[in-house]
Amino acid sequence: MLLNVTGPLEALLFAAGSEGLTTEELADVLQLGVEETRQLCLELQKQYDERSAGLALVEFAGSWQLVTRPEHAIYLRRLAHTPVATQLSTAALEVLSIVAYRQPISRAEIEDVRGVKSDRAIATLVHRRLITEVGRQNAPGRPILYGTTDTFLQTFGLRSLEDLPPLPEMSDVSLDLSLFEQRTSVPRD
Amino acid sequence: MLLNVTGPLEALLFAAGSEGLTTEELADVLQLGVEETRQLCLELQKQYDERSAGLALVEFAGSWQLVTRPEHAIYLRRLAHTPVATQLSTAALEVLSIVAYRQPISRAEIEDVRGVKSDRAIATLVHRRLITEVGRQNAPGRPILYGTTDTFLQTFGLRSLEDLPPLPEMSDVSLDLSLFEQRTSVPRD
Amino acid sequence: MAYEIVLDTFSGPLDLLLHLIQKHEIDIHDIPIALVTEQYMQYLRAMEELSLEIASEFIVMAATLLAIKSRMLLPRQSQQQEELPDSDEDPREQLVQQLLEYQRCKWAAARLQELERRQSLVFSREPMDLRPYTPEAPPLPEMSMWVLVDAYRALMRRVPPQHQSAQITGTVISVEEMMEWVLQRLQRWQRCNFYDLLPVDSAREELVSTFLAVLELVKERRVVCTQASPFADIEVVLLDGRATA
Repeated sequence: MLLNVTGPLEALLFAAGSEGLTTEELADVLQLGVEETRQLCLELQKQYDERSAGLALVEFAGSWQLVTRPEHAIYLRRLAHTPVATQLSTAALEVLSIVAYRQPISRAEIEDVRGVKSDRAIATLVHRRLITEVGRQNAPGRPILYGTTDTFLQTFGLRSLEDLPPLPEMSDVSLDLSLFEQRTSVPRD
Repeated sequence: MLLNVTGPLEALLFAAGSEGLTTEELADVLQLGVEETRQLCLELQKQYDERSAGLALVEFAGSWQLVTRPEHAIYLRRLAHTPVATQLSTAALEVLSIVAYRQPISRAEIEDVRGVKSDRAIATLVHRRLITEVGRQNAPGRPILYGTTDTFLQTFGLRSLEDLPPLPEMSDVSLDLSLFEQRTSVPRD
Repeated sequence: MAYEIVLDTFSGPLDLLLHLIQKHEIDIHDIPIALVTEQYMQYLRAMEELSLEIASEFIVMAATLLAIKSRMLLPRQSQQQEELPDSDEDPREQLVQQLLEYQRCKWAAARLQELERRQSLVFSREPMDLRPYTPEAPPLPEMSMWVLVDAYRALMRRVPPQHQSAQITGTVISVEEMMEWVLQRLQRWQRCNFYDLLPVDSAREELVSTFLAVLELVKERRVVCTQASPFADIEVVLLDGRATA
């Protein structure tokens, strides 16, 4: 009987990402009792352990979290090392320019400006230490606020953020269109 | 034999998240042949489908991605922070379908089919990165030609443009009219 | 009336026409143009009554329908001495082709909507932070800050200025207003060339409303139109109560 609900449980834990979910949160969403939910988590944990899964369910500080199994670390290390582009993609540059001019800014706000999901570009920029978490927004879910780093200043040859050229007024941008006519093919984000 | 490697594969796909990984990238990290890797992905896909898993393995725009199974959407929506997908207006969907099937295509040509001005709908689609400029028409004024993006494929769960449902013959469409009879109160665009 | 709910959901005149065709279970290849035109005009009038702005495309389509309707009537009118040169072609043909093509577009849009809906049921997760697995993020080569400024400007150009959503709408001249205008002129002139009725530098919309106004006045038997020969200028003649031609 419990088996029927490990599906939804797995889906929830997967989507929750690195924050994880507490037994209470899970119980609430699954509309089960707390003890029942705990049993279900242990059941899913056992399933992962029994088959040669890539994932494991762990409990950290009261939160259940899906993680990769330690024995697969070698593959993740290879993944982390593989595709290292020497250039930033257009998407990453766009996100970086938004963060530079509008920091501190949350992911949702960045996505609002761009009109597209930007988690991949943000992950790239964080990975390259061009942006970093500078605080949390006082809003539901306390979203991360991003700002630029010293690496950013170095990379772009700036002494400080005040060295960033002032932006034209919105209304001026259209007049300058021809200056920026050369378009690159837009990569996916 | 293949079974032993679905663990690492699952771990890799989990780590890549919404970014996804191409068969080639996976093959590289797993140190397997491309065809072997493809088979492995299909094997994992089958495993997910066979047990009542929470996850599914899908291929979008040439990348393999782990996602939650559609039947669990109801639980995921209950998680407070799940973003509400903003639906496209009827007008935007119409323009998008014209671009999808006839790319590259200019604004004037789009408006010819729809019989109505479409600049606003086009702007919305460009902003959401569902379509983009792919060139210029060799005609007076060198009008912009539009095409769909990878974001488009991803948004609609297509592996490639070839996955678009084939258009019916002109004379056959009337049979299907009832399908789009249910009009939503989507604002016009 | 039911119009209010429906009107706003038509994405254009072709959409409205298709709706009428379906509603009356009409064969798209043999459209009873008089009926469809009548229905179409009723919708436009309803829109006017509700003070909804009518996009110029709707008015252009009205003119097209009326033109087709009149061309289909032509051979039966005894005062016309001969048929138009291309009268062997069905005057509805072009419109039918357009409707069929648009129908395919709606079909595809419905499929996309379904795909979008299905896709909105699946959820992904953010990529894992792989930093623990890599000793050091590779440094980027130095870049000019202008790369950044260019990226921002290009972005601003792509992003529609949603917060300044002032809508610029053309002047909408109602057919009624134009009928008044036409009558006023004819009261002075009694008869005149159709083109003289048009305001100077008239926009497409004005031309169309003038055309519709004249057709409406013909229907109400307040003016008649005469044409000396095919393709000659059309003369509009005022009929007042005493002189019914």
